[in-house]
Amino acid sequence: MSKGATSKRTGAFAPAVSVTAGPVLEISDLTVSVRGEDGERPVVSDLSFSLARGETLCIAGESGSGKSMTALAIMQLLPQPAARIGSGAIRLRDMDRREIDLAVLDERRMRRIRGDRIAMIFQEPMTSLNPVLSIGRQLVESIEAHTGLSRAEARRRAIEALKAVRISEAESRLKQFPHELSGGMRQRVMIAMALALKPDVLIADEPTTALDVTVQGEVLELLRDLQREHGTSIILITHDMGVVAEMADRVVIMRHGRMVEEGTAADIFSRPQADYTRELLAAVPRIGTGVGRQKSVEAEMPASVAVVNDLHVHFDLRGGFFGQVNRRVHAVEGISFSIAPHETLALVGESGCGKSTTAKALAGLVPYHGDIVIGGRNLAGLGRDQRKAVRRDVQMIFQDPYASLDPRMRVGDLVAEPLLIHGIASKEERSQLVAALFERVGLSADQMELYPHEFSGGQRQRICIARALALRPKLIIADESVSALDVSVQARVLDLLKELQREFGIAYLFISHDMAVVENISDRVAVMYLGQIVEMGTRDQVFSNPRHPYTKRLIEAVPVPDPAKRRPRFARLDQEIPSPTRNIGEDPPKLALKDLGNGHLVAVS
Amino acid sequence: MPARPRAGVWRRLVKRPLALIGLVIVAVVVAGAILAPWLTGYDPNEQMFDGLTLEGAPLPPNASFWLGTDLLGRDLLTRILFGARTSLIIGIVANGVALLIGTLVGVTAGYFRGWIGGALMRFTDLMMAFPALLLAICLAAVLQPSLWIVAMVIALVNWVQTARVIYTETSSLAEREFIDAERTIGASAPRILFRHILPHLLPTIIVWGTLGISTTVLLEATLSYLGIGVQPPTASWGNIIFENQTYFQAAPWLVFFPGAAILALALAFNLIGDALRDILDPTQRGRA
Amino acid sequence: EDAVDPNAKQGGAITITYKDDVATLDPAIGYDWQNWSMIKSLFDGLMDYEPGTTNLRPDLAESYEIAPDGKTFTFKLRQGVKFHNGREMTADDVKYSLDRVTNPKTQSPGAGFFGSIKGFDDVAAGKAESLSGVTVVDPYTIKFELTRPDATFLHVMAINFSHVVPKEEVEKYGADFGKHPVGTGAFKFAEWTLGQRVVFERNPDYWHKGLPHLDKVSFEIGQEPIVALLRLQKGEIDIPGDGIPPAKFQEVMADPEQKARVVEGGQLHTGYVTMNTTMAPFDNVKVRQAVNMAINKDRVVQLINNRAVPANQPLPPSMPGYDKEFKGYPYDVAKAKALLAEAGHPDGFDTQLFAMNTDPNPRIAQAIQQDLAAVGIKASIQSLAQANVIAAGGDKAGAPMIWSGGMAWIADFPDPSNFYGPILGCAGAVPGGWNWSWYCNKDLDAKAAEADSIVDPAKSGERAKMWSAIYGKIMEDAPWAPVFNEQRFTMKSARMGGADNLYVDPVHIPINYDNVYVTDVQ
Amino acid sequence: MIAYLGRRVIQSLLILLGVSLITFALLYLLPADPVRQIAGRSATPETVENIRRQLGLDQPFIIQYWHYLTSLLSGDLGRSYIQRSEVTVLIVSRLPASLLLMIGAILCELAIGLTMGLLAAVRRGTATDQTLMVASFVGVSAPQFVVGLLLLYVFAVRLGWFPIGGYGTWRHLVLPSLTMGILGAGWYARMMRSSMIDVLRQDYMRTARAKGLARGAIIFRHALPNAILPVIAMIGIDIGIFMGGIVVVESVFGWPGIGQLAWQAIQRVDIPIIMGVTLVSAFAIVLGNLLADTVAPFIDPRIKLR
Ligand SMILES: Nc1ncnc2c1ncn2[C@@H]1O[C@H](COP(=O)(O)OP(=O)(O)OP(=O)(O)O)[C@@H](O)[C@H]1O
Ligand SMILES: Nc1ncnc2c1ncn2[C@@H]1O[C@H](COP(=O)(O)OP(=O)(O)OP(=O)(O)O)[C@@H](O)[C@H]1O
Ligand SMILES: [Mg+2]
Ligand SMILES: [Mg+2]
Repeated sequence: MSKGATSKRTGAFAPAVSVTAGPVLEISDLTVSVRGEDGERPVVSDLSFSLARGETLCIAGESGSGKSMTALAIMQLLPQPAARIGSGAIRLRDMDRREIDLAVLDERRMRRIRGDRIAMIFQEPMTSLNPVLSIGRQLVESIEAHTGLSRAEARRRAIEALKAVRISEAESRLKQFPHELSGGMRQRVMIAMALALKPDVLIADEPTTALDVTVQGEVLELLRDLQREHGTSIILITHDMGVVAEMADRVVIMRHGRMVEEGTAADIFSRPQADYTRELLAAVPRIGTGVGRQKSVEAEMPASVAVVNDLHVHFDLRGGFFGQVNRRVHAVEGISFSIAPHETLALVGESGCGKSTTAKALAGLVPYHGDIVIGGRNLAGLGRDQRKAVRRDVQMIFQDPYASLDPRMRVGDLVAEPLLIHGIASKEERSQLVAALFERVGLSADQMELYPHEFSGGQRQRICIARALALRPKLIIADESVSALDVSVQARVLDLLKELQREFGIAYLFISHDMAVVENISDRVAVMYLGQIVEMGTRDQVFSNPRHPYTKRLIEAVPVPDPAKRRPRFARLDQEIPSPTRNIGEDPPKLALKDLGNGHLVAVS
Repeated sequence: MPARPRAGVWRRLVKRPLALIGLVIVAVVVAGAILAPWLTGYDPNEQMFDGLTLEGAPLPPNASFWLGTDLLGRDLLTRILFGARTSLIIGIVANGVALLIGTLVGVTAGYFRGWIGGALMRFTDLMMAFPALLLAICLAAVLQPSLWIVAMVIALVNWVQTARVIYTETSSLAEREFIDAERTIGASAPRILFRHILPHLLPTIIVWGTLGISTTVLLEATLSYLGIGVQPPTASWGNIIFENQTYFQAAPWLVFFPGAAILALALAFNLIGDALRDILDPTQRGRA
Repeated sequence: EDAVDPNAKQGGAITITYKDDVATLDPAIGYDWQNWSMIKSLFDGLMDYEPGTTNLRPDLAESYEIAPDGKTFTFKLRQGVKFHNGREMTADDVKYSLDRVTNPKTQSPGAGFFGSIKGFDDVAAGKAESLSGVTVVDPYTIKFELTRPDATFLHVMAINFSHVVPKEEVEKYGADFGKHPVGTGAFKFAEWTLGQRVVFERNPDYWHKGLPHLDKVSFEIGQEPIVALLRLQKGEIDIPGDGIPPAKFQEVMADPEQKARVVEGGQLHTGYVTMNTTMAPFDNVKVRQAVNMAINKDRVVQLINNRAVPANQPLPPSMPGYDKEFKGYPYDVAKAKALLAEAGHPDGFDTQLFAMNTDPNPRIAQAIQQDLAAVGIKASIQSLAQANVIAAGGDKAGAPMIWSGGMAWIADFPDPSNFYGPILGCAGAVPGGWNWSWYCNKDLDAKAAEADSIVDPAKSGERAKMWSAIYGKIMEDAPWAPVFNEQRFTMKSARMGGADNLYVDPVHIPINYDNVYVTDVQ
Repeated sequence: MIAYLGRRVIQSLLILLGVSLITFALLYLLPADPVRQIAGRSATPETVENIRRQLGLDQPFIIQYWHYLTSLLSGDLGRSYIQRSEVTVLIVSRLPASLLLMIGAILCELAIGLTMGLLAAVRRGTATDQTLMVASFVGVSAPQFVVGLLLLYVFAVRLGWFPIGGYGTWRHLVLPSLTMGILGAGWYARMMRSSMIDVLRQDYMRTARAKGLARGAIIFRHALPNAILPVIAMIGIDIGIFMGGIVVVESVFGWPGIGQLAWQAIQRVDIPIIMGVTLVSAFAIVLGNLLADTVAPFIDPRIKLR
C-alpha cells in the first residue's frame, strides 16, 4: 500500500488508473477525532481495512468503540463541527478501477457519491425517515438527485425498489407517511431507498438493533437476498455477535477506536486471537446454554409471592365530537400467572404485546381490572396506606437505567429514598444500609456522592438494582433491564441478578424480547401475543418443546452466534402484527389455554 | 467529567461574551438604581428654574445636566437613574409574581390531570384569549395606578405564558420514567412534585424569569406611555418617554436616552436568559 | 346680513386634521371641540355671532323681539331657507328641534341649556313630548316663553344644541342621524369614512349669498398633532386642527416664514385647580387661599411655551365681565405658608391632585405639585383617563384637588354666566355634577339669577359688572385656583386667505370654515 | 376533522363567553360613570337618572350582562355611548385597517424572522449567527413606541421615503407594519433558529444528506417544514400580542384601526366599544389559534386533530 500523500490527494480529482483489481473501498490509517471541552480526542485511530466487491464486512465492538464514527467518516457525514478526519485515506474504486479519496473530496463531489455509489442505513428506523414527507417523495427524490430520470420514471423505479424489499401494495404505499408504517417496514423503506440506485457499497449501522427478533430476521434475510442479486458490498455494523455470525464474510472487531482483530467470520468465531474478542464471544448469551443452569422449579409452589388472575389493562382513546372515549387499546387482555419465591418468570413477546403494561399494573402504575395478589393480599380490597405497605414487596427495574434515575439527585440519595419514604431506619443507619447495598451490587460506597450521569450504563443499572433491593422486596420486576446494555455488561448484570436471587430468595418477573437471555435466566416462561398469554411453561418445556407457532417463530428468529450454524431461510410473516386497538364494544376473542401436562399451557384457537 | 448540575453555572455564564455584556449592563443599572441619590447632585423631581429655557424648552445635554433636562426642567440623568428603580422593581416584583402564579398553575395542571388540571388550563386558555395590553389597560383603569398596582396588573397579565410552558414541561416530566420509578418506591405526590419535578423545572423557571423581566419592563413602559402606568412624578423609563415623546424631534435626547435604557436593560436580561437557557438545558449538559 | 369679504376667491378645497375621532355631527349631541365648529357649518340656529367676534346677530331668524319682562322671545324667521335635502325650513322645524334636544330619549348633553323654557321640566322628566313654552305662531314666526328672565337666552339660541334639524331626516336615520347630518348650513355633508375622513361640500343653496367660499372641506382623522404639523410644513394640509404641538412650537416661532402663518388670539378658556370645599382641609378658606398663592403661574405658563397668560379669576380676559382691575392672589410662598399655619397646618398636609392623563396635563400637575410642596402641601398625583377624573370630581368624597386641563371649561357661549352655573353654582354641586369644588353659595346663586334676568341688551354693561362682582366674591372664597388662560395659536397653510380673526374665531375652533378662502384658485 | 372543529368551536365560544364576562365585570367595576359622559355638564340629576334608566345601567350586574349577551347573540354589540353609532358599524369600519396592519406585520415578521432564523441556524456558530441573534434581541427588546417614532423620524421625516402617518396606499403600510413586525421578527428568528438547529440534528437530516441531496433540497424540503411547526403555533398566539401592539402603533402612525378606537373608548369609558373591541380581539386570537392548530396536520401528518 503506497502512501504518497500528495499523489493520493491529486488522485481524488484526477482518477488514477490502478493495475490491481483492488477492493471497492479501502480505508487506510483513518483517524477521526472529536473536539470536546477538554481538547481534541481521537475516537477512531489508525484504522485500516478494505472491502471487496460483493463482500459483507461486519464491524463489531462495544458501544462507543468508534463503529459509527467510522461509517460516518466514510460518508463524510461526521457531526459538524465537533468531529473531523485527522488523517488517513478512504479510497473508493469503481469498475474501471479509478479511485477517489473520499477523505479529501469536496462537498459537491461527495454529494454525487452519497446515495449513488455508497448508501447508508441507520440504526433508528423510527427517526431516520423524514416524518413530514411521504415515503414516495423521499424515495423519488433520491432517485432524481442522481439520475436524469423524469418524475414518472423515478416513480416507477421507486415502486420497483419497494417491491424489491417486499413491501406489499407498493404503489399505494408511496402516499403513506413514515409514522403510518411499523418499524420493520420503515427499515425496509430505508433499505429500498439505499438500494434503489444500486450502490457499490451499502453501510448499515446497526440496522436491526431497534427491531424485534422476528423482524430482525426478516430484515437480515432481505439484505442477504439483495446483496446476492446486485453484488453490493456491505459494511454491517453491529454489536450483536449473533448477527455477525449470521451475516459476515469477514469481521473487524473494534475497541476504543482501534481495530483489535480482523479475519473471516469462521476464524473469528472458532479461533479468536485477541483477548477482547474472546471476552466478547464469551459474554454472548446463547440459546441452549441455559439448560441445566439450575434445575427448573417444579410446578407451582404453594405460597406464591404474586398471583395475577385475569388481568386486564385498557387504555381509552378519545375522539369524536365531545372527545368521548371511542376506541380502546386492549394492552393486556386477561392474563393469569403466579410467581413463587426464588422463581424467575420470564415474559416474552414482540414489541407492543403488553409486557410492560403487565409490569406497570403489578407495580401500581396503571389502573387495571382483575386480581393482583401480593403476599396473599389482594390489592383491590386495600386502602391507600395498606396498599403502599404491600407494594413495598414489589419493586421494579426499568429498561433505561439513565431515564429511571432522577438526573438531579445524587445516587446515594436515590438509593436511600425508598427507605426514607417508608420511614425505615434512622439517618445514620440509612447511610450504612445504602453503603452496604452499594457494595452488594458491586459499587464502592464513595460513589454515593456522584450523579447518575457520572456512571456507565452498567453501573447505573446496578444503582437501580440497589434501589430496588433497598426495601427487601419479595418480587422484582425487571422490564427489559439488560436490553440496553452491551453484551459483556449484560452478562455481568445478569450474574448479579442471579446471585441476589440465590442470596435473598427474591422472585423475578423478567421481561425481555431476547430469547437467549430469557433462556439463560428464567425458570418459567410466559409468551405473550396481543395482550394474551399464548404459551406458558417451564423453560425446558417452552424452549425444547415449543408448541404454539408463535413461540416457535420467536425462538427460530434468534440468530445463533456461530457462523457454522447459519439458519436456513427464515420464514417471513405474511402480515403485520394486528393492532390491540379496537373500537368500543369490540372485544378481542379470548384464547383458552390447554394444559399439556406439567403446567405447560398452550393456547388453542 | 461534565460539570455537576448548577455548579459552575456562574462560571460558565461569565465565560460567554454576550452574557457577560448582559450581566455588566444589569450590574450598571442596579448600581445606578441603588446609588441614584448620590450619583448626581439633583433631586429627580426637582423642577429647576435653570432647567428650562425662557420659552419653556428643555435643555440639551450640557455640562451641568449631562443628559439634558426634561420638559419640566428636571435633570434627565437623575430621572433615568431613579427610573431604573421603578423599572427594576416592576421587572422583579411583577415578573416574580407572574412567575409564581404561572409555575403554580402550570405544575398543578401538568401533574394532576383530571378536572383540576383541565379547569386550570381552560382558565389559562381564557386568559390567553384576552388581548394582554387591553386587559392591562382595563385593569389599570379600574384599579387606580400606583407602582404596586401596576406591578400586579402586569403580573396578572403575564403569568399565562409561563403557565403554558411549565404545564407542557411538567406533563412531559410526569411521563418520564424516573417519575414512574419514584411511584414504584411509594413516593407521595408532594414528594414527587417538590423533590423531583420542581428541580427539573428550575432552569425553565430561571430562563423565563430573566426573559420575563424584559417583557415586564417593556409592558410597564408601554402602560406608562399610554399614561396609565406609574404615577408622576415617580420616574419610570416608560413615563419619561411618555411625557416627552412629542419632543422626539425637537429634543431627541428626551426619548433617546430612556429608550436606550429600556432597550439596554431588556436586551441585557434577554442575553442572560438566553445564555442561561443554553447552560441549564439538560440536553446540553455533558456535551461539548 | 354682513358683507362678504370682497377679496375672497370662490372655490377650492382645504384639508384639516384631527387626532381624535369625530364622534357625531348631530347638533343635539355633538359636544367635542372638533365637531363643535363642524356642526356650526352644517347647521344653523336662530342666532349666531358675527364672524371672528363674540357679537350676537340673528341668523336663521331675521329679527327677534324681547318682551319687556324678559320672559318672552319672538323670532321672525328668514324665508326661503332650505335644508340640504331641498325642503324649506319653517318654524315647525325649530320647535321640533328644541323638543328633540330636550327629550331625554335624545340623551343630549346640552338639554340643560334649555332649562329656562317653560315646560322644560315636564319634557326632561319624560312627562311631555313637547315644550309648552315654544309656540309656532306661523310658519315664519316662533315664540318662546320662559319661566324666568334669561339674559343668556339669545346665546342659547346660538349654541349648537338649538340648531335646526329636519324631522324627516332625523326620523329616517334615527340614532344614526349624527352620521348622516342634514341641516341648513353653509356646507353640506358629503362623505364619512369612519375613523379616516369626513368631507363637506359647499351648499349651493345657502341662504347667505356669496358664502361659503370653499367648495370642499376635508377633515382627516386620527393624525397625531405632530404628524399633522409635519404635513402642514410639507404643504399637504391647510390647518392642523389640534394646533401647534408644544414640541414644534418653538421651531415654528423661530422661523419667520412659518411664524407669519400663525395667528394668535384669545380663547374663552380658563385652566384652574379645583379644591373640594367640603373636604378637610380644603373646607378652610385660608387653605384654599394659600394654594392660590402657592402656585407659580408664570412657571406653569413657561412650561407650556408661554402659550397662555396667567389667570387670577375664573373668567378669561376676552369674556364680558372680566375684571381688569382685579389683582387676585399674588404668588407669595411666605404668605401661603403663613395662611396654612393660621389654618392649623404649619407643616402642611397630604392630599391628592387629580389630572387627566394626556400631555401636557400630567406635566402641569407636576409643576403645581412642586409648588404646593414648597409650602408644605404634599399632593400625590392621580393621572387618570378623562372619564375617571370626571367621575372622581362628581363624587363628594372623590377628589380633593383637580387640575382642570383637558376637561377645562371652554365656554359654550361668550357670556359670563357660562362659567358659573354647572361649575361653580349650587346646581352643579351634586353627585355626578361638574362643580368639582363642591362650592355652593346660595347668595351668589341668587345674585347670578338676578344678573341673568337683566335681559335688555342696553343694560349689558350693568349685567357684566354684576357678574364681575360675583366672580370677585368667588375668588374671596377661593374654591378654585385659576392658573392660566390659554391663548390660541392657529397655523394655516400659505394659501389660506381671510381676516386673521376668522382663524381665531372665539366660537369656531379652529377656524370659521364658512368665511375663509384659499388664494390659489381662479 | 368535522368533529374536531365542532368541538374546538364550542370551546372557543366558551372562551369568548368567559372573556365577555370578565371584561364586562371589570368595566362594571370601573370607577367612572358613563352616564355622566353622555349627559354632559349641564344635565340635571333627573336627566342623568333618566338616561341611566334608558341604558339599563340602573340594573343589577347580572341582568345587564344577560341583556348584553342576548343582544350579542343577535349580532348586536350595542351603541357607543359617545359616538352614538352602532358598535358593530364602528368596528367593522375600522377592522380592515387593523387587519391590513396585522397582515403586514405578520408578513414582515415572517419574512424577516424566518430568514434570519434560517440563516443563523445554517451558519450556526459563525459571526453571522451571532450578529443575527444579537439583532433579534435588539428587536425583541425595543419598545414599540420608540421603534415607531424612530422609523417615522428617519424614513418619513428625514428621508421622506414614506408618508408621515395616515392610511391609504401600500406606502402608508410599510412603517407601521415594520414597527409591529420587528418585535415578532426577533422572536421568530430565535424560534426558527433553535427549531431549525433541532431539526438539523435529527436522524432524518442525516438520511437526507446520505442520499446525496443538494443543499437547497435538504434545507427547504427536509428541514423547513419540520422546523416551521412551532412557528405556526406561534402565529396563533401572536395575534393576541398584536392586538395589544396596535393600540400603540396605530396611535403613533395615526392608523385608523380598532386600536385607536379602543384607546379613545377607554379614555371616555365608552363601555360598548371597549366590550366590542375586546370581544373582537379575543375572537381573532381564538380564531388564530384554531387556524394554527388546524393547519398543523397539513404540515406534519403525524399530528392528528383530536
Ligand atoms: N457528536 C459527537 N460529538 C462528540 N463526541 C461524539 C459524538 N458522537 C460520538 N462521539 C464519541 O465518539 C466515540 C465513538 O462513538 P461511536 O458513535 O462511533 O460509537 P459506536 O461504536 O457506534 O457505539 P454504539 O454501539 O453505542 O453506537 C464515543 O466515545 C462517543 O462518545
Ligand atoms: N398510556 C397508554 N395509552 C395508550 N396506549 C398505550 C399506553 N401504554 C401502552 N399502550 C399500548 O399498549 C400496548 C402494549 O404496550 P406495552 O408497552 O405493554 O408493550 P410491550 O410489550 O412492553 O412492548 P415493548 O417491547 O415495545 O416495550 C401497545 O400497543 C401500546 O401502544
Ligand atoms: Mg453507533
Ligand atoms: Mg415494554
